Amino acid sequence: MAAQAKPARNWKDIDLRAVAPFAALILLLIVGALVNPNFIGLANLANVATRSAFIAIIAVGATFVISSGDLDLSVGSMVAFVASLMIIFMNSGAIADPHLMLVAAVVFTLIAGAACGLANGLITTLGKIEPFIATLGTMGIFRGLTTWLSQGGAITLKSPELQTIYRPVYFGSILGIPVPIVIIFAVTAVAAFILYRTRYGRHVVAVGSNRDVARYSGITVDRVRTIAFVIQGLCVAIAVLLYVPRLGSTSATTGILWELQAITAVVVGGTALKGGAGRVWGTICGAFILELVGNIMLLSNFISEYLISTIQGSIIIIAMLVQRSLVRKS
Amino acid sequence: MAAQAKPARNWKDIDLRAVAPFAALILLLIVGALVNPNFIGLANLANVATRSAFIAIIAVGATFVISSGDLDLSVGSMVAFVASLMIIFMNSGAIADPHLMLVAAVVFTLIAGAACGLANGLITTLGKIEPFIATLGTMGIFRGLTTWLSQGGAITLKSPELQTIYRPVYFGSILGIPVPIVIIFAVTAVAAFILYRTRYGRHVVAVGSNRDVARYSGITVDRVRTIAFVIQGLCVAIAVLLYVPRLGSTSATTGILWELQAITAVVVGGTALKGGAGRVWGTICGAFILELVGNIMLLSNFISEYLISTIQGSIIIIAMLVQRSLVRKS
Amino acid sequence: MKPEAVDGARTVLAAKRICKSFNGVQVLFSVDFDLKAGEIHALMGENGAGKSTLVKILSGFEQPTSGEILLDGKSVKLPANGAAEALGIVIIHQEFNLAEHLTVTESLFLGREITRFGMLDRKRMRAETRRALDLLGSHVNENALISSLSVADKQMVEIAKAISRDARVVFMDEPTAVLSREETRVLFEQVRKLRDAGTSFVFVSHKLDEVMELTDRVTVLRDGQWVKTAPTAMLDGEAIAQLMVGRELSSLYPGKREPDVDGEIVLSVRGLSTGFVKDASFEVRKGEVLGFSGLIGSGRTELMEAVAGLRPRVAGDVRINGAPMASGDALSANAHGLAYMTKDRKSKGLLLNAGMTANLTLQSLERHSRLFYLDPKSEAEAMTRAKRRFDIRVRDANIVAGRMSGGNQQKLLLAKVMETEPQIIIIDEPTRGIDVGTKQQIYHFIAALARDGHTIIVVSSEMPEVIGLCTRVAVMREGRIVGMLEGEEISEREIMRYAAGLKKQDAA
Amino acid sequence: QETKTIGVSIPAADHGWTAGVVYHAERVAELIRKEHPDAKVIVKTSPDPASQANAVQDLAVQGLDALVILPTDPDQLVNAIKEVKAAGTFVTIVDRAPSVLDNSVRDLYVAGNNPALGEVAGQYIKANTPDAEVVVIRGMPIPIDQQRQDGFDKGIAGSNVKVLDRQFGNWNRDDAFKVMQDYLTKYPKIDVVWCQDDDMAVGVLQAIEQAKRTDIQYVVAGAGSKDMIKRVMDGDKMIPVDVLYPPAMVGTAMELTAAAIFNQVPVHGTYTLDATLITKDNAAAYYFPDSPF
Ligand SMILES: Nc1ncnc2c1ncn2[C@@H]1O[C@H](COP(=O)(O)OP(=O)(O)OP(=O)(O)O)[C@@H](O)[C@H]1O
Ligand SMILES: Nc1ncnc2c1ncn2[C@@H]1O[C@H](COP(=O)(O)OP(=O)(O)OP(=O)(O)O)[C@@H](O)[C@H]1O
Ligand SMILES: [Mg+2]
Ligand SMILES: [Mg+2]
Repeated sequence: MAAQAKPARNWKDIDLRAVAPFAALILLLIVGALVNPNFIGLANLANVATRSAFIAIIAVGATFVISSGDLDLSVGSMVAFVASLMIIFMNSGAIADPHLMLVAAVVFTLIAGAACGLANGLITTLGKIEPFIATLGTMGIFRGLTTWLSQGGAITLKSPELQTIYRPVYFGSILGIPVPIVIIFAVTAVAAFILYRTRYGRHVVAVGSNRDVARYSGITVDRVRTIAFVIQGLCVAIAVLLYVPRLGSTSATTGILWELQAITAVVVGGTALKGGAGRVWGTICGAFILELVGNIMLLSNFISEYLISTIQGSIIIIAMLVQRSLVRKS
Repeated sequence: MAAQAKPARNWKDIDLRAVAPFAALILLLIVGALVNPNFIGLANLANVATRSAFIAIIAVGATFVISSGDLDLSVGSMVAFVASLMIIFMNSGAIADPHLMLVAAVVFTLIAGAACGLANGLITTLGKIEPFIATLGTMGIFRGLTTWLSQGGAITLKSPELQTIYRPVYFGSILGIPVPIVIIFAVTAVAAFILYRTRYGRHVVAVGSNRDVARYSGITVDRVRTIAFVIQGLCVAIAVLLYVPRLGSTSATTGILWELQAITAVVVGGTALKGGAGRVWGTICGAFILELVGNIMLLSNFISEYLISTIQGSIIIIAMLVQRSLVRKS
Repeated sequence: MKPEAVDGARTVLAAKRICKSFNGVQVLFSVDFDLKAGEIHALMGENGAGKSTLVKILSGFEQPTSGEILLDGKSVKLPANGAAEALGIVIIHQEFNLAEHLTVTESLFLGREITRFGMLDRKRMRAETRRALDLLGSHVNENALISSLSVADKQMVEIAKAISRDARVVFMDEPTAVLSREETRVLFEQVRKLRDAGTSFVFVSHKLDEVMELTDRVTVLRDGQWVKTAPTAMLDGEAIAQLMVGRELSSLYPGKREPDVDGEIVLSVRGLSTGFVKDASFEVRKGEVLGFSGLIGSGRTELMEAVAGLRPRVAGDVRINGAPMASGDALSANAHGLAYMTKDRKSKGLLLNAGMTANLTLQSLERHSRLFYLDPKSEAEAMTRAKRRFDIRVRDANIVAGRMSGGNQQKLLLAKVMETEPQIIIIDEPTRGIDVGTKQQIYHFIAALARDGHTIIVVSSEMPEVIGLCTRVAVMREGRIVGMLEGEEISEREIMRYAAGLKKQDAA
Repeated sequence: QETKTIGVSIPAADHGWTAGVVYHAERVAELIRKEHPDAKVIVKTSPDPASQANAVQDLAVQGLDALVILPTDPDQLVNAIKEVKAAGTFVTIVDRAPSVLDNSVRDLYVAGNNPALGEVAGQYIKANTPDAEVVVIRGMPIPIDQQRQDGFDKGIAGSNVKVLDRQFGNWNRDDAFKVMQDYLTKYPKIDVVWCQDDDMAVGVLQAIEQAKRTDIQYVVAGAGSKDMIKRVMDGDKMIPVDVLYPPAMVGTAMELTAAAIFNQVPVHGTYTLDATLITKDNAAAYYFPDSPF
């Protein structure tokens, strides 16, 4: 009967759209394997997954902001700023014991990230400024403050002791899995739980889908939006916690254009830029895809250095076309 | 009577929102005059207006794309690409007579720009890819092609004769007004006419505010969107026509981040990023504001060079707050 | 409830001297209103009379400019934005209040989700949604996205949402405008049940028969003023209509004119199938008014959209004056003189943020083009004409479409489609939310069009409308045309029998 | 002879100088391949430190015998380089040195001399126009830019040369044009412009020409692009000299590295290239008309 045919149809439809980014991912893996036999090696894939951590984690935060119908352009500069603050804090030597210092620095970083996110949220909601402009403004602010803190140079973690303790957070592994990969999945799992299984998550989607409806349903729209920005700030802070042990230093150029990459990961992952739907797992899939494209470029030795961005751009478009055709077939 | 009081008030309301960017502009002029007496000099203001030409003209095109509910991130790279093509064309020496050559090059450039825009439009509409991703892809493609054409270096206009003929297009003036300023106003006037006074303009706004309504009203949505991208491409070509005579060369770095500036100009000018409303005059006002902020920074003596982007970011946010409070008071 | 009982009952919610202005334009003038416990109170009035505004004020969605609201006899300031729900006051908005990206279950529980240990209890919410929908006899899947629902189904979700909350007062702003007789019957059953349990209802509707059937008392507004409150039993339809319009109404429907049986066939549809509609065939002649009837989701809208080229078809062909139309080609259908008026005025019909004129001329801009440019004067003239022709009443000429009263939006939409001067007009719910006075005008207008040789297809869930207006009626059921009635056959009983599947005919 | 792989990691061509680096890296890679038929030379470009760290990792995955790296930002790449070095790969760092530069990081260091680039320019200005009022256009806020500024200050130390202003021009012609326009508005009298980069000099010269200002005596740029060297050769008054900071140094480093791994030539330690002052007399020796830069 028709009444029964209906839900089934719907189910398939939803499924395919969620699956599409993963299909694109698999396609890329195949292309990569053809390009260079080293590609499909475990070491290489682990490398790629590990270094996608920064963008992936930031993009998870961006999924909240975008689902709620906003946009955050400041995340790249925020990484630079929060990382500078963290290193300066550790260099201050305020706490003698290095382990204690590290713990304090982690807490400090999370607070700093949340505060930056809160600032974005308040400027956007209280100030009633388009998020694009508001966060473009804070992007400049964070970037400038970083330049000023670093006096145009770099800020480098001084204590070799701290470096040694901290290093494994990026370079170590748990049960054979690199720590950053573990953290990506932990962050994504928590985010997916919040977005799909809690009241707040529902409200995020409702606010992004239709602000008036959300307001009429008794949801405090501005609070939901602000919290999304704070979540974004926390995700940036977590990315910083991984970034600092990797490069051990930051400068005014850290994180340039990461906001674009994060947004791209979110959109490639299937979340619409207009808000109203979030796909957290799709997002990290999107981040992997972006990193894989770069990796394939690097491993392929027959593409002119000059044409890299051309090929990269084409791959992104083709991957999206593949996704679309998959969804449309359903 | 109430019925009569209403229209008058409404007028004021609409007016104020349109006037707000201009208020912010005037505010900035006052701030600038306080910062440095040279600021308010005719020479300086003409400089600022002149060099805002590129962003202003590109942003006029972006107003169409954004009003129709899309987004074009590729304009910066497109400038570089189209400029490279133009210079290569002129260097080819295909036409001996320099005047004829220049005319041919202008036509060629306009066609090239329109073609790039068309490509963006078709990928977005036929491919049904989010414009953010589609144009991010072509952004990479154009940038890569430029790098490849220039082999990473610069492409320089060779013929000194052509340079001499062409130079006045940027550096000359008509009735004492620098040519670029004249062109900004001409382009904006044409754009305003198209957007406010033609069928196509109405369709753009309808498509941007609700695609379904547009479709049910017999509008071919995809065609309207594609044409908006083509208009954007033409505007980029016009910007290129001004850009090339300025330095007589382009490089792989030309136009980097101009897309962000163009979008910012559009949004500062009062057009919503969600589509459905376009304010062309506001857009060029936005472009002036952006350029002025940079100019004031440089002319002021008391800001550390490291903090410039911080102050710039803050000024943008403050200017928007001023605008908002103006509108809300109405 | 008997009139005597109403007199004795306690007053739950009352409005005293409520005034309301929007941007200095007054729309309510010192209105009094009171609602007793366990009554169903009808609120009647012409389009733009202020019914929705009053209802919104009494449920906290708008604040009155002056006046007082009494809840249980105590003066209160109702909290904004649906927070009045905590006081037991819920509302079914005239314009839907659903987020397109959410599912039915998510919408039903938005803002009051059930959680267990901080986690959403999705299973329970789904079950309760199912229960609420079943009570209303709705087939809507509780996991379906709102964006995939038809207007009528959205209306059902809105109703389920309101009724499932244990409310003391339920405001229903034209809940039945898009429901067919059958759905309305089930709804009324539920409403009566709840009323008997003590819930009070305010029922806004333009369907006089429903008001007579369901309600205990009637309050009539005219031009923002209170006119009368009286027990329903003491009034009849005529009297109410007269109170509303301020004049006597002649017969609602114009005389039917049998079309020329040899008239040319202007539209012919053969074996049309879409995803849901199967093998639909029919023909319409010049000057004919063909009706389409059926239950919610019987596929009328889908069929008409396919005919108009707004939806691709998987099989079959459509010919206008003999010329075949390509699938999904709305432009060429338009060019051949076919126009379709959607019933989903909010998301498919009008640009809610644009003014009236921009909406009116959107579909027919070429008529106002002078060389390259649009002539504002000619557009303004069109607007003046349309206002007169369709009796569009607004107090503020610069109002955006989204702020107009529901009925006036509908008139604007009709005017917009008619601006294209089509030869074949498919109207989906022509009088959705339109008051009796204007309804009459529209019916006469349709009849006049037919007399002038236009061809009209009326898709309607209001059975009297189909019966009073059409010379032939097609009945759809589960995506198929199951009957084609003519002349004497056209009666409520016959149509119902086909629609409910009790009778079937091999439609030509 | 077994196959040997040399990985070369350099910044992406984001302005003229880095474009030169890419050009020379490709050129020398071709030379090495010709000279050693079983050599595999892989050149990779990266736009920023984080992606360069990735590139280094990706090169390592392919099995490297030697790595030549011109870091975008040395301190941020130390960890990545150490990783490669720890695997026993021969590491050559070019141009930019991390703050810790010992055997755990590199075998060979071919140093461009950033402080000297500033110092030579400063000294020239000090010697020729001892009372000059100078405006400075900086590059981007990264350490090498800071080193050049410090070098410049050292060069002019003890003279009457006065720095009126320093602003960032992002090593970009368009930005330099704007900054110069504003300098010209701001300061009624400017004697000398130091813009430390040939790309930026293009914009600076246009701005001066447009304003028709005659007070500016000359512009000192740097790097050694063919256009600027041509001007020096031709005796252009505005560009009397140029400070050499050759992108070709990456080629030198690659050649030295190839020598080390193929011919076991013992090249270790630091090779510092000079920041030569190019004048009309020696310009011809540095003029390569075929280079893109
Ligand atoms: N938010 C608003 N801003 C301005 N005017 C408004 C607003 N809401 C309603 N109005 C105006 O108030 C008047 C009354 O509208 P209301 O929606 O209450 O009418 P109604 O009786 O419900 O009519 P209908 O039967 O057509 O639904 C109309 O003229 C309408 O344009
Ligand atoms: N029982 C059902 N099973 C599956 N799908 C159904 C069912 N009923 C309706 N539908 C869906 O509803 C749509 C048909 O609704 P349509 O709007 O065309 O009908 P309608 O007769 O105009 O009724 P409505 O008054 O609800 O608009 C189809 O898209 C179909 O998928
Ligand atoms: Mg109403
Ligand atoms: Mg329907």
